[in-house]
Amino acid sequence: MILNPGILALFITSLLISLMTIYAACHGIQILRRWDIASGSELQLILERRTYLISTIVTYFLAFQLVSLFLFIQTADSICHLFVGAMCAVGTLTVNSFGYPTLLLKVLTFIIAGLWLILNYADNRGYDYPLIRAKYLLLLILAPFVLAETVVQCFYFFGLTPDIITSCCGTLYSQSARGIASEILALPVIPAKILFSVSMLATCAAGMRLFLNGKGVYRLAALSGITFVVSIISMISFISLYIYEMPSHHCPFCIVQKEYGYVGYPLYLLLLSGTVLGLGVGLLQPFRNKKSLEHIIPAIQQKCAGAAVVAFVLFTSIVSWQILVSSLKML
Amino acid sequence: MANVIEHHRHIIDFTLSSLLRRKGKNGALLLVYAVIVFILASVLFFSHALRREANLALSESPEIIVQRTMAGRYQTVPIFWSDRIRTINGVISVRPRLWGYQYDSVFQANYTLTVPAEHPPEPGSIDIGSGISRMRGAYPGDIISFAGHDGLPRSFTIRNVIDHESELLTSDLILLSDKDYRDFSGIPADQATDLTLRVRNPREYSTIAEKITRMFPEARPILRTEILRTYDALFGWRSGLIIVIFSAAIFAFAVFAWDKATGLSAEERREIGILKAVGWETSDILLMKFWEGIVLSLTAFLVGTILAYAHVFYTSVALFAPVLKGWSTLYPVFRLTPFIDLGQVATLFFLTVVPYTVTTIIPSWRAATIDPDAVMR
Amino acid sequence: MAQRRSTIYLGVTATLVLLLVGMFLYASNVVRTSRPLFARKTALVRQLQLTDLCLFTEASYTRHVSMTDISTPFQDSPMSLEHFPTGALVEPPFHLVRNHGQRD
Amino acid sequence: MISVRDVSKIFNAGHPNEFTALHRVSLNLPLHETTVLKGPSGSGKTTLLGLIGCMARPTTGRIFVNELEITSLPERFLTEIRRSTFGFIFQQVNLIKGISALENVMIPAYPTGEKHSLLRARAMEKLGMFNLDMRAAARIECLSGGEAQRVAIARALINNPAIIIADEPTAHLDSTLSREFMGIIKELKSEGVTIILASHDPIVYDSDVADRVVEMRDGKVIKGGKRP
Repeated sequence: MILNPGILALFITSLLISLMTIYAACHGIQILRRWDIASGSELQLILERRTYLISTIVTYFLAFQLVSLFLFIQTADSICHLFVGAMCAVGTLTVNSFGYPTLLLKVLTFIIAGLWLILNYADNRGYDYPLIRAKYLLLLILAPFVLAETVVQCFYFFGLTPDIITSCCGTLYSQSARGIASEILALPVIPAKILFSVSMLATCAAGMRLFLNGKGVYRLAALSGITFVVSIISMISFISLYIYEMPSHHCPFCIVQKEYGYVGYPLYLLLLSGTVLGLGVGLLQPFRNKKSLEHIIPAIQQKCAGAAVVAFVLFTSIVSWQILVSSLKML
Repeated sequence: MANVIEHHRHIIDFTLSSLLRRKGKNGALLLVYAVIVFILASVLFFSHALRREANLALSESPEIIVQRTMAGRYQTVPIFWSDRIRTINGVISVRPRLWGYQYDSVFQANYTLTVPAEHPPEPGSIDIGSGISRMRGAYPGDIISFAGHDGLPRSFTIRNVIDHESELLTSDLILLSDKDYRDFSGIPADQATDLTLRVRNPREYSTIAEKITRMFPEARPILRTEILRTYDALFGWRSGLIIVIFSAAIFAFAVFAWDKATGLSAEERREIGILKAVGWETSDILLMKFWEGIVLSLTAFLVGTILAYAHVFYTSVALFAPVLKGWSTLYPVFRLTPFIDLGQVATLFFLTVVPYTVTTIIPSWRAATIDPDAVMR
Repeated sequence: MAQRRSTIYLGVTATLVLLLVGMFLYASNVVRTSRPLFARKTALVRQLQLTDLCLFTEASYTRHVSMTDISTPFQDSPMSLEHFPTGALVEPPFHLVRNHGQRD
Repeated sequence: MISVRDVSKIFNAGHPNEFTALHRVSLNLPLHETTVLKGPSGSGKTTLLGLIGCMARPTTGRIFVNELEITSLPERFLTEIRRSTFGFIFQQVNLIKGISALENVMIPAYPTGEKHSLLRARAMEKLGMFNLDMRAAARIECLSGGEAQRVAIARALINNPAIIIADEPTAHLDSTLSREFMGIIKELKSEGVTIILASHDPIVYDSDVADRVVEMRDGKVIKGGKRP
């Protein structure tokens, strides 16, 4: 373990977040078991009040998780000098096998928490708590992931002993290396660009269609998910190259650095929010028939779809702009 | 949308007035909070700036330094080593380096005497660091004398004072010529303090180091990467530890915040009861508590961070100086280059705002769920 | 009419945030303009073959932190109190930790 | 029409200190009339007012306000209804100390997010109704008892409620102020506001403002009906 302020901060925060999540999940279980909307009993009143607490906790969680996601990358980047061969965050994350799982869990919990808040938003607009069961089941799904993230992150930090030879950007992404990263690199620039443009266009089209006439909900959700993955792949296989203006630096993390004008922050923020909103639209669809939400869900879906399209369009424009101003020219 | 903004502004209006009504308590909280942020931010900024400074400045240090040890202690290195080492593939140049310390019993200060690799002063003259110049009031043209290894004093004319801007590297240096230093220190002509190597390819550092130790088992090679890593970890160790120790203070602060948040006075409970009775919803009260947290945290955070910046980069950590100086009489006067990044601000946020917020979530919720008909009873 | 409290607060906070942002911009500007300064410093380091910052000058064995070895008392343990405060601030160099293990 | 059907309210159900505040109360209160709930303290008047005013939910039974069932609504909807439909005047003035009279009047409208200037103008207008516009900037602590009472009424009116609920409004007022208060009530009534008062003060229930006096005791309605 390295006593680095960033690591300590992440460590303390994930512990606090886990505690809060466990607390919320315990209340969630009680709500699932004892909920009875028809009852005027005091227990029911107490449970209803707890829903406020839980949604507050998840809201804060979402905000903290977002910051922690970026701090995690930032910290990994700042301590890479301690590891021989590590040139940036990629190197630090491969110091032991818990680095990437931690990052993945952070992204996953962020997305689930975002979806939870969308459900919560819809539920709060129905006069009879129509989504209460779905909401708290989702919370119970979220909780283990949050705990897993804390545990995996702990393992990762405790396993960080300085000066172990690690693979740096160059070797992780070299053509001969095995694993998911190299498969992505094996995807050449042109197919990656086509894939990226097609999925972005399809998603935005689906989003516009939903926004205008309320059709194609699942299509938008599925496309948002696909676009998220495709965008990350494209980030590694060609977007990053244009930003670094180097034909071989396939790193998805360095773009959050100052040298590149912090362009990574808006990019990832837009991508994440677009994805959460797009997926959220699909998540709401099964509840469309609830009587109290008949008119509410379509309106929310429309709003979410519109916002998702805006996020994706902005994301694409920033990417295109970066490609245009880049001094690197590729086909 | 305009409604939402106006809603928030109304709530901020009310939150501020309710904070102002309890000036003493909230003022104390804000002050303690800002001081905590200030100290933490100073530690973070200072150690980070120093680390970057060292990393940039020392990036041109000798790539490999070869020392000799005998019975586990330093010895001077025979110069013939350098010819042997030069034969190793990948080594561009090997240079004997001469340096050592000199204790000045009058000023109770330690000087570092070193022979520059390029442009050494002519025999009989020296260059001195600006720290020495300041301490002794010595300027170019003055004559300084030191007692050499044989106890006899030797006089030198000061040729130059090294520029103040590099004081963090050169404050206590005395530069002199090869001949003068050998005469002064008694190091024989076929010996040197250590050897410095230039190497073509960074990837070969460790193989070259290995070859050197095989060639001369008593050699001790130190790589530049190790030097840089040492400085990377410089203060890392203790700034982490300071934070661990300091977390006790943060914890105490969290307890204080918790206590303030849970220990609602009868007056506050009555107020929240009135608000709920006249039409505020639980989430409005939660919003009010959220803004209360934001007002306190954000203000403390911003004020603390900005003051810490001034403290570190304008006053050169005046408040920490006693700890850093220790017993040294020859302390450099330096102005750090402001290396700061968003990561530090995020770290600060996580170390201060998050614990505070987490401790206040449950108490705020408790306060927000007071029965609206409480005021009627 | 007096300003609303929220206006005053938001104004003050916006000013502070701007100050913080300005601080960042100013800092990055200083860093950019100090490139020649660092070029001079690295040239000096190269010329004088320096290895350490002149930060711990209280004793000869603390002066060159990266050059010390296992037999110099300061490096026995970073907690060694006889070298307070320097001993409490810096870690032993990595080559020592690697070759001889953690001592404390 | 506000109709209360078979409503009971039990506090601390299942505990040894269980207490039935209301016992199967049924009541119909037409709009645009003034009703006085009369009865000794502990008779359940305040609890009933709280239930009608959407402050709490009954243990059993249902309450309808304008044909809308309010008993099973979640708190956030109840609050919405409470804020837009009801204005409250409490036994104590229950004003928030340390801020001005004007702000106190504006507070109930804060969650609506109404534009500040409009809200302020309306609050001034309400204060003006009670000749308090000169005292708008004064802190609550500086107001006299009568002024504070009138500020509290102005606050109840800020959202232009259809129904005013007043719980023992004259309990802390002397006779002069009590009569003055009833004068204001009369004025409001003439504007078509529905008024529900709970009181055991003869000045209130004997006043000619009251269209209907409902007598309560031990959580039950014992006598109620329209005055001749």
